[in-house]
Amino acid sequence: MPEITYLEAIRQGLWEEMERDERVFLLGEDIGAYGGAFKVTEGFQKRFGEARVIDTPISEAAIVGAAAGAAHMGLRPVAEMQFIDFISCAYDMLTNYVATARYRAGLSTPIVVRGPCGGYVRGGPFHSQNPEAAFFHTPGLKIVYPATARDAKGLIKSAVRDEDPVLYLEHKWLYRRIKEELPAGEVLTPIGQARTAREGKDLTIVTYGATVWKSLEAAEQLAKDDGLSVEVLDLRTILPMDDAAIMTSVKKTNKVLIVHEDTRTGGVAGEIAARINEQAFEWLDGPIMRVTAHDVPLPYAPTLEDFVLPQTDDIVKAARWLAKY
Amino acid sequence: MPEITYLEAIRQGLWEEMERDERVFLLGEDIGAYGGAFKVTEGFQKRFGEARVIDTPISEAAIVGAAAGAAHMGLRPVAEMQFIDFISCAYDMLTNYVATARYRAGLSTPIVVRGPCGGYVRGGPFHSQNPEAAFFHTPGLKIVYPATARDAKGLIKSAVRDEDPVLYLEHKWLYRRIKEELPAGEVLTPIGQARTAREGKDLTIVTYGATVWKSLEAAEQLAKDDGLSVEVLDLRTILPMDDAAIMTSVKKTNKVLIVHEDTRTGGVAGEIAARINEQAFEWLDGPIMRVTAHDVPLPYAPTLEDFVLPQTDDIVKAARWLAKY
Amino acid sequence: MPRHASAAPAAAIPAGLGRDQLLEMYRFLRLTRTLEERLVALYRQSKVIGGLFRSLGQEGESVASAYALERGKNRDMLSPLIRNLGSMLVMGAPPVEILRQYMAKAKSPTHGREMNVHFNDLEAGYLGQISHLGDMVAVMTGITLTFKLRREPRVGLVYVGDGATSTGTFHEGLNFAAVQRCPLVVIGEYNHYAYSTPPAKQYAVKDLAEKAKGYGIPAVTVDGNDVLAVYEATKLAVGRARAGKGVHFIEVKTYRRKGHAEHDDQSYQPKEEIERWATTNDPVDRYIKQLLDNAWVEEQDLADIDGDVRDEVDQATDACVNEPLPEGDTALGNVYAEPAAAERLWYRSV
Amino acid sequence: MPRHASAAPAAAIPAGLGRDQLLEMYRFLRLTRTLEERLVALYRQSKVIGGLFRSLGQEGESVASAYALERGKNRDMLSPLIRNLGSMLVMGAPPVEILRQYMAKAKSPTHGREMNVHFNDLEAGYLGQISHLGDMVAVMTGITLTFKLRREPRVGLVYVGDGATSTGTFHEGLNFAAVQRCPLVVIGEYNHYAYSTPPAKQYAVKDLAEKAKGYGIPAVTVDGNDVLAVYEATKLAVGRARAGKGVHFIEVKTYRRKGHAEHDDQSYQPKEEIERWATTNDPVDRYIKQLLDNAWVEEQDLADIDGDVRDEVDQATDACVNEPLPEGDTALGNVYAEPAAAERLWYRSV
Ligand SMILES: Cc1ncc(C[n+]2csc(CCOP(=O)(O)OP(=O)(O)O)c2C)c(N)n1
Ligand SMILES: Cc1ncc(C[n+]2csc(CCOP(=O)(O)OP(=O)(O)O)c2C)c(N)n1
Ligand SMILES: [Mg+2]
Ligand SMILES: [Mg+2]
Repeated sequence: MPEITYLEAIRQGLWEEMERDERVFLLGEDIGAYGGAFKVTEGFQKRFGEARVIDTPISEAAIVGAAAGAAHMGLRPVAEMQFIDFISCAYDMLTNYVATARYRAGLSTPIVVRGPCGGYVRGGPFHSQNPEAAFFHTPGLKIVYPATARDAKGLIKSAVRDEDPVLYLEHKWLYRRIKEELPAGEVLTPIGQARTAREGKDLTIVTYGATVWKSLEAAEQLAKDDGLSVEVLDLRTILPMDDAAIMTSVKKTNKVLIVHEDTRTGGVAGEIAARINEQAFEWLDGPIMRVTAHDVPLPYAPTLEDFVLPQTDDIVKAARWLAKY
Repeated sequence: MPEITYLEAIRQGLWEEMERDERVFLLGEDIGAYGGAFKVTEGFQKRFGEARVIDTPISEAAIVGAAAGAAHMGLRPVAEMQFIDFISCAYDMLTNYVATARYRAGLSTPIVVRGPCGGYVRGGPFHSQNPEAAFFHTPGLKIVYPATARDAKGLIKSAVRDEDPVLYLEHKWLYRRIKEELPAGEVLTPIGQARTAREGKDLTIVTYGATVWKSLEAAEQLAKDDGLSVEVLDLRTILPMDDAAIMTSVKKTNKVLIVHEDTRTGGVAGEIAARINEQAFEWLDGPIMRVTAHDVPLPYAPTLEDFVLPQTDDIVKAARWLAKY
Repeated sequence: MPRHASAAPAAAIPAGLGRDQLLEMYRFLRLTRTLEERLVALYRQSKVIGGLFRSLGQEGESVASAYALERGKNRDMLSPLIRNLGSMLVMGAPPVEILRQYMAKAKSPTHGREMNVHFNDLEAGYLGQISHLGDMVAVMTGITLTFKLRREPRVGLVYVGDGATSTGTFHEGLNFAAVQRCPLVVIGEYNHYAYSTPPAKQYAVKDLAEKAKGYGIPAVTVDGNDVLAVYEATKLAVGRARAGKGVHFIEVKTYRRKGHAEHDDQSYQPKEEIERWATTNDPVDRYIKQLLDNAWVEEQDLADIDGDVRDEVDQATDACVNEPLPEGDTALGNVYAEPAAAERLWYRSV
Repeated sequence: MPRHASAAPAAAIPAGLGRDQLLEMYRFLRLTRTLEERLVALYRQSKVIGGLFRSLGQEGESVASAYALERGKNRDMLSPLIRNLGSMLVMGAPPVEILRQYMAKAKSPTHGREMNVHFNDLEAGYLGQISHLGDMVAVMTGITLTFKLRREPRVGLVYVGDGATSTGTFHEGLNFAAVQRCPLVVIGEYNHYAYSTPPAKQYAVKDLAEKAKGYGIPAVTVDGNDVLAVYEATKLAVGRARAGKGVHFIEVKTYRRKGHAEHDDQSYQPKEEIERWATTNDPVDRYIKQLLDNAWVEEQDLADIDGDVRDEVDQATDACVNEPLPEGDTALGNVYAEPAAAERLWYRSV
């Protein structure tokens, strides 16, 4: 098997699911003949036809609402947000209609809403967002955020097969930056299970998405320069969260640093800190600390973006401080 | 001065600000001749005219967007969401346009968006929501949530005078349930300052909104039955948060229980727990624990709603457990 | 079912309807009104937990539009609003389930989780709304898009109030459906109010039908209190939609004689206005007169139905009024397909 | 400024325009195109940080519509989209600021926080968009509502693309403005594409003007590449809006000759189509021909302006191209009126 990119892995996963299950169809802006703003669905319309790869008007609420209706009828819609930043326009539809459907009315709504997320790409405030915190608070939704090509493929396939609505967050900084050789045959990543990206015993870094890579870089550097053994836990699924994996690691290392690219206040790290407190307080040899973006909209200039977002060096400094604690 | 209700306090505050400053105007659904679904603005249109009390179409995004435009031009719009649940339809406008306006473009956008929040009233999943967690993650917004009649008045007046956009959350369960005699003259509650609702030394309860009253009930009961001295901190402002007040109390009591009516995962309590960890870890004699709603949409039947929402007895049990820790 | 059904002078009846159908529609009109009156009684006894929303004066368009659909297992599908009780009854929603929903009974279709007509039976063909207005238009777009993609000869129908046409989701959903030529019929209910707001403060056009022009779909305006006119217009639109002619919009002019909900004092509705509609333009009265003047049915037929309906509503009430509310901890299940239940919070077991 | 301005045969010129104004409009057209060509050069040198969005072929409608407004301190106000560079220049946005924005310079109006034309000068009369399409319609509704409430004789103008008319915020904003009879003019830009999506997949009407019917506002469709036609139509609408006649909609038919952004290969745009518009329907070429054929101006006038514009763009480029990017920690200020700065995270100082 040749190495494939994170983006190609998403394509493969979607393609295989559409080959496997004719109920699967795609809808979104410019995904058809054009193949999507990032070409994730390039060639899909030629292969699967206009009925299964639908170009929509610029109407995110209708895209998600229509996907929900189709899902009620037994189809398996995968909706693309051209940039995940525009999912905010479907916020009502997702949180009030889709997420509650099973609970309030016994409706099953197996939809996937996917789109390019994240910064480090000079996209400015409206093409760089990480939306997980806005939806993390919504019972009924699932949220996955792959960091590797393997999980990009494994999670899109699991998301399509899931009985519940799944937000599939793909990081555009990773699209073509990382490559990986995938095993032959079916690649499925179970939703709800974290992955130990690096074993360690002195300190645990809990993270997901692009910062998995920055955390691994930091861990490597800390091993070389400080002889520190850092464990890196890649959550992969943000909702529901794999508490067991987090607690197991925390109870082993007794110190935890939570790293995410998203802004700090109200970010997912807060919830993780609360859960560790509740479930592993006695094992803590130091405060649970966070490395996150600063609490501002993400600015456009490289100098500003680099300052606002968490960098490898920030993780190194924070981990070093915590290790000494 | 006679006692006035929480609802009357909001009315008074709005009325006084409209008398004081002709730039202040109201817009929303059915707020004019009808006076609003809960009659908060009853009589306002008669007094201030149709130009300053504007009935709008059912268009939450346009209500907020128009308020923003008017605010850019120097007016002081106060927008009502008929029920706060419908603010979800203005999520994009609030988080992307309004909240970022000053940061990205130097625009000042002094708007107030207010509306009836919260449960305990048999409103079902779409007339009972607490929206703070959805906006808490948005730098540029302020969020206030009064628990007393005095703060209801003091915060609406401060919100109207604030230079930044403020979400003013009013709890419909408190509208007519609580009464208070307000001091003569100007009542202003500074945004960003918590209030010690009850002094104590054994344990701190950090809370806001309706659960302030349930926490006070619990504290009373714990004092009687267990001889426990519980401090109750009413945040009043959720964003920006009064870290100093929280840490001062935690450093005094060394144990903290965070209580909110909102669902658990991704709720505001997580952020508070993380901040205490970062700023007062050494002072903690026990884990930071949470009493919240269960992670489900809020159901309609009284038996179900009572089960899902945090009750006084839950707070008593949790505090007792923590005190023993 | 009415007696001596065979004896009707079918020829004289318009819209290809037979006497039995005329009586069946009457039955649904009467059932809607009687059931709502029962709900009022239960509301006054505080047995209804939340608000009560009446369709008094609008039963005609609800019943007649739904009656134009093909009913039965996996046939046509509609999405009703709070004032479309009649439409749901036509699609087969059992009165006892409506009563259970309002009273939040454990046995209600949503097990006490949701209120009033907020429930569904996809096979029977109705999908209850959520409160957020406009959303159902987009959802029904997806449902009818599915009919189209599967080449099923099925049609969807969605109701939208004059006020709800101002929502962004109405616009996005209808536009997408129009582009996709989905087999969807939209019933725009012009009932003169959105809560307290009159049309003039809601939009700058006179008729809702004018809004259809911006979506490139055909539209008609009909007298919403003329049962047969609504039936005929809907039947035509449904037939066209089924034939692949895309989205159709029907505006029904009617009047909301009660307040937005029972608690609403209607201070903003002129007494005379309400009075005039009640005395001169009640859809049920007009329908009865039409049935009798044309000798399509006899007084006795209607009296029999009235009696049957009273009995049915009595029995439905007796069957559920004393049922228990759900057990508190049943609030935890079914957030996801699995795990079966959300976790019970720790302090509930200390 | 052009020479011998007095010598113009003003009588022959339509729309009450004088020779100076004709030349001033020409100047803005040339400036728009020259400035964009400069941006392309800078983009190829990787000096432009993000994407580059061209308005090639659409400069006519941008410049002419904006030119119909009253300019000056606190007069009329418009909200431009990424392809309305010309409109911003007309309202007085300095070319050097545009260059700084694209290059994210510290001295740019947003200090490097936002990109391209996403900035504003409320006194000069332009309010830059945010990316989320449709939102600015609602915001401009609020701005023009303010003009109305204050009884100021000011008008607002907002641009919306054919694709953006599908958004819920466009619908909600426009409907609210229509109900309030705000002094707002909406320019619907029919440029044949929304990114790669053609109108037929965006809506089921032929002309954008048909969408106006659903809002009860007057609408016209004009040749967007006919500078004077756009000017005349906008002038008329602006005058009516100023006179209290409410919202007006103008559809301009034009064509986006470049891709959605520089990176877009335009594979979905037929070569011949682009070619045809370029050779037979370029707004600048057509305007020049009209000016010369009618002898309203002389070739030399235009050549002089071309030269002036080249110099202006050169000077603007030289003035800012080597300016520094902002200091990283300037990212922290101005989230709120106060405190002045968001806190710098702890590990940045350990
Ligand atoms: C998005 C949204 N905003 C506000 C409301 C509150 N609300 C409930 S019903 C109603 C009036 C609806 O009027 P209309 O659409 O004409 O329907 P009708 O009640 O007349 O049948 C309003 C404003 C809502 N349900 N959804
Ligand atoms: C709400 C929203 N959804 C999606 C996008 C992504 N997007 C940016 S420009 C564009 C196409 C816009 O087309 P149109 O409105 O016709 O303007 P044009 O580019 O033709 O000038 C899209 C889909 C967006 N900016 N906002
Ligand atoms: Mg209505
Ligand atoms: Mg376009």
